[in-house]
Amino acid sequence: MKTALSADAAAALIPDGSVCLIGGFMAVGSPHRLIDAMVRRGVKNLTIVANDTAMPGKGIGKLITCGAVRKVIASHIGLNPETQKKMISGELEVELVPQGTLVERIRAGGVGLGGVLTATGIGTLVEEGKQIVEVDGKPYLLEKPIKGDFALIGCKQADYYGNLEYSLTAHNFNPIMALAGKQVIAEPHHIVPVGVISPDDVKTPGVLVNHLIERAI
Amino acid sequence: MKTALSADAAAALIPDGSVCLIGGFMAVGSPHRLIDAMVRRGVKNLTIVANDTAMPGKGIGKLITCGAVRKVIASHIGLNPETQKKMISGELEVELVPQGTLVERIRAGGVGLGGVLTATGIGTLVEEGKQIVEVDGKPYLLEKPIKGDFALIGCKQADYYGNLEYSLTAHNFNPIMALAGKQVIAEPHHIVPVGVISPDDVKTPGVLVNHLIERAI
Amino acid sequence: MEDKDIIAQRVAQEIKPEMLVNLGIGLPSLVANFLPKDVHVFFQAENGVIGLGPRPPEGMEDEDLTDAGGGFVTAMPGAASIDSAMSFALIRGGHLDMTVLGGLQVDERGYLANWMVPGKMVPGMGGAMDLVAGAKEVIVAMVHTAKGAQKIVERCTLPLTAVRRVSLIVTEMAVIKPTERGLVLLERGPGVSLDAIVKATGAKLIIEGDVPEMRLN
Amino acid sequence: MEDKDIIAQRVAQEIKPEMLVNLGIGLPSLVANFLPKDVHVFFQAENGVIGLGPRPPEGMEDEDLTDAGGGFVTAMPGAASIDSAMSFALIRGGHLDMTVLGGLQVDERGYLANWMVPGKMVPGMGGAMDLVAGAKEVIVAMVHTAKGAQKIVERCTLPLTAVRRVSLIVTEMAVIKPTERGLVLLERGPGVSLDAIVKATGAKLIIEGDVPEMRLN
Repeated sequence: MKTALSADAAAALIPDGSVCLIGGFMAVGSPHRLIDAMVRRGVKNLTIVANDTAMPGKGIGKLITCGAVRKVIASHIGLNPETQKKMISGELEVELVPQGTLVERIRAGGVGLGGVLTATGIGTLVEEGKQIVEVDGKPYLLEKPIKGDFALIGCKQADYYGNLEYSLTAHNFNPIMALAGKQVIAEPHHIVPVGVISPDDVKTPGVLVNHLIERAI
Repeated sequence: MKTALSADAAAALIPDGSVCLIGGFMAVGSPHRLIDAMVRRGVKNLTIVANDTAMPGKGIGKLITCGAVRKVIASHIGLNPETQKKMISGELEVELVPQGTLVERIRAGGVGLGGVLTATGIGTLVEEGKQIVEVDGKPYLLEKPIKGDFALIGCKQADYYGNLEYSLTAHNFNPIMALAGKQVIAEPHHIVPVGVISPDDVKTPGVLVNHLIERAI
Repeated sequence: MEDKDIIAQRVAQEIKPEMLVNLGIGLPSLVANFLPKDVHVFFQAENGVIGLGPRPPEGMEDEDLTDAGGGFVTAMPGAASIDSAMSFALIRGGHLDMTVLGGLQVDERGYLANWMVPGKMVPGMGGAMDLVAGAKEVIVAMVHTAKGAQKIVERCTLPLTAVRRVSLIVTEMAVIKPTERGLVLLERGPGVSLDAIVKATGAKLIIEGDVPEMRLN
Repeated sequence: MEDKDIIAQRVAQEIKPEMLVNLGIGLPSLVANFLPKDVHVFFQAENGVIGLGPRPPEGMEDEDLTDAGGGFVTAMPGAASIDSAMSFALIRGGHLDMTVLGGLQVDERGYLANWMVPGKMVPGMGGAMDLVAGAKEVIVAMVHTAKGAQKIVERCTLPLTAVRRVSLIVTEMAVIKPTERGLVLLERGPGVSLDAIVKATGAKLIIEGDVPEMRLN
């Protein structure tokens, strides 16, 4: 069983300098209350792995604006001009990764694979500095696994074992990231007693989740 | 929309010599009515990719007994003495693959990866004849993707788009195999009208499914 | 008719019933407006949900149901929620029938550049590299020239999105099919002369026989 | 007490509350019977479902809910259905706290052989290679000798399951910890002399100070 923490108590668990995988796609499905608490606490020097940096004032965008982030690994930063500005000024390091490669690299980290062999990025700038492995005469990029000190997960519903359900387009990177954080913190809209969620509805088994944040309402 | 076929009509779609991925774990979750129809039709020379060959008289075991199979790629054949006997007599070729490697190889085939880099099998007989790829100084076996001409899927419920739900331990290899068949044939216990299954309950999107078999009852 | 509507309407003619189609943000997203009502298509957005529907009535938006640009959408009957891993499994595994993307440049080899302008605009590739590498058909939907500058060129000067030949280029002036032999001009835009097309194009066009005008409503 | 009950009871003492544990078929499956009632543990079987419970009352079996051996089980409150990909994501990704497996041989390096006897028995490795390569703790639960033949040996003569040092060997005669220095004898079975253990063991044992007897109920 897991006692649900306040967002502030959860944010206090995340040291400066941590590598955080953060779920969400343009802020949809991100752990919003936890992000707000991290901004309040003034966390610094984070490496953030996420699909995108949302936009200023929304989701991960708030962490960018307040200067909590040293490095971003993402597939898209185009809708957050502050990320681009900080990248150009050298304040922020940005590693751009094709979206499908990003999710597979995180999965590889979470499921214990040595890397990902993908055709995406072959013959492009993404290829630079990477090993190419031939399989049956076809070249594939070897993309390395990604793991986080923390995975910060937004979800629809949890039970007190940490079993998680997700909603519609708020799934996105969350279920995969929940495999790849040394510590997994989940922020559900609702929490229900153990036994209420049907086994077939669980998308992230509770054994992967270390901390639950209190329900929204 | 897909019209539901009889099991016999579906079995008629599968030519002799096909590579069939078949879901199920010790016959739990296999497409039983389709297997019976394949036995009736007398299909020959199949290559079967499955976790196991169940036991005589059950699930995939029936295909082994009736001589429909030329080659098996599986992780375990220990509970089917007929598989072992036919293997020893040379009637049946058997490739044994660690279970986790097997599911990742099928996934790699289904999601378009060049292969799987895994520590499983390193230093064992499984290593023989395979490429070893070093990633950050650690050795990994390169295991090749597996695809099927057909994926034969057992499931709990479907709608007429082919959206699929699975039940308890009858999930097993089914959701992954549904990604890796050129043609996917699903055998549901029930079929419901389109719109009845909540989007969040769908585990295999209907766009992956080519044919549905009539409901059981 | 506006240029972008010409393009969207012409692209819509390429879409066949029951296809799984990914429309990019911006111009490509207009294509949905020109599909005949009786043609059922599955729209997928990278961020999740197969079976996207139009924007809901005001007040009925769901913060967990958006397209890849973050705009509110609905789910059609038979929709399926998918996480990012499944989304790119479909895209990279050869399950996506068609992707429609914008373009900055396309060259005589049929190679597309659409994700960055060095020193000026580095939004990230998002899912573009995966889409171009993985979709069965890749359609580039773009205006023929950008403020007078040619976008169809001999060799892309901007960084490539993939080294794969795209299936079709649709502009307001022309429909062009990249082939092994080069760029074949298939159709002219409404009232556009061959001469105008050649002048607006920076690459050699193969012109065979009569080149018909697009058929638009 | 029977040998296998001694072994199972002693292994059960290694299990701490809230652990995720995989018990192999046969002897290891008995371990569950010796857990104190107040210790909550998550049992996982390779074939799916975290939170396996005991066999249901007669007439309440579900053909879709079995353990990896095909025996009927129940789902405890808070159980989660998982497919084979998630099952081995947990096993290979370092999320499984403990696996308890049977053994044919273990050697001085702590390497296990438990999946085949060449020319005699080739059941396949099932999930064993993944479990030994991936679980946080690997416990070998086996009788000390097989019909007089030593099973703890200098070097395995049977094909290895993995080249990873197992965490602990528990037999009815001894508890042995494989270390960098070799096999350290930790405990004696009930009423078993050091001499008897040394005689029944084909590998050098490191014996330091007094070796206490197992504490059993």
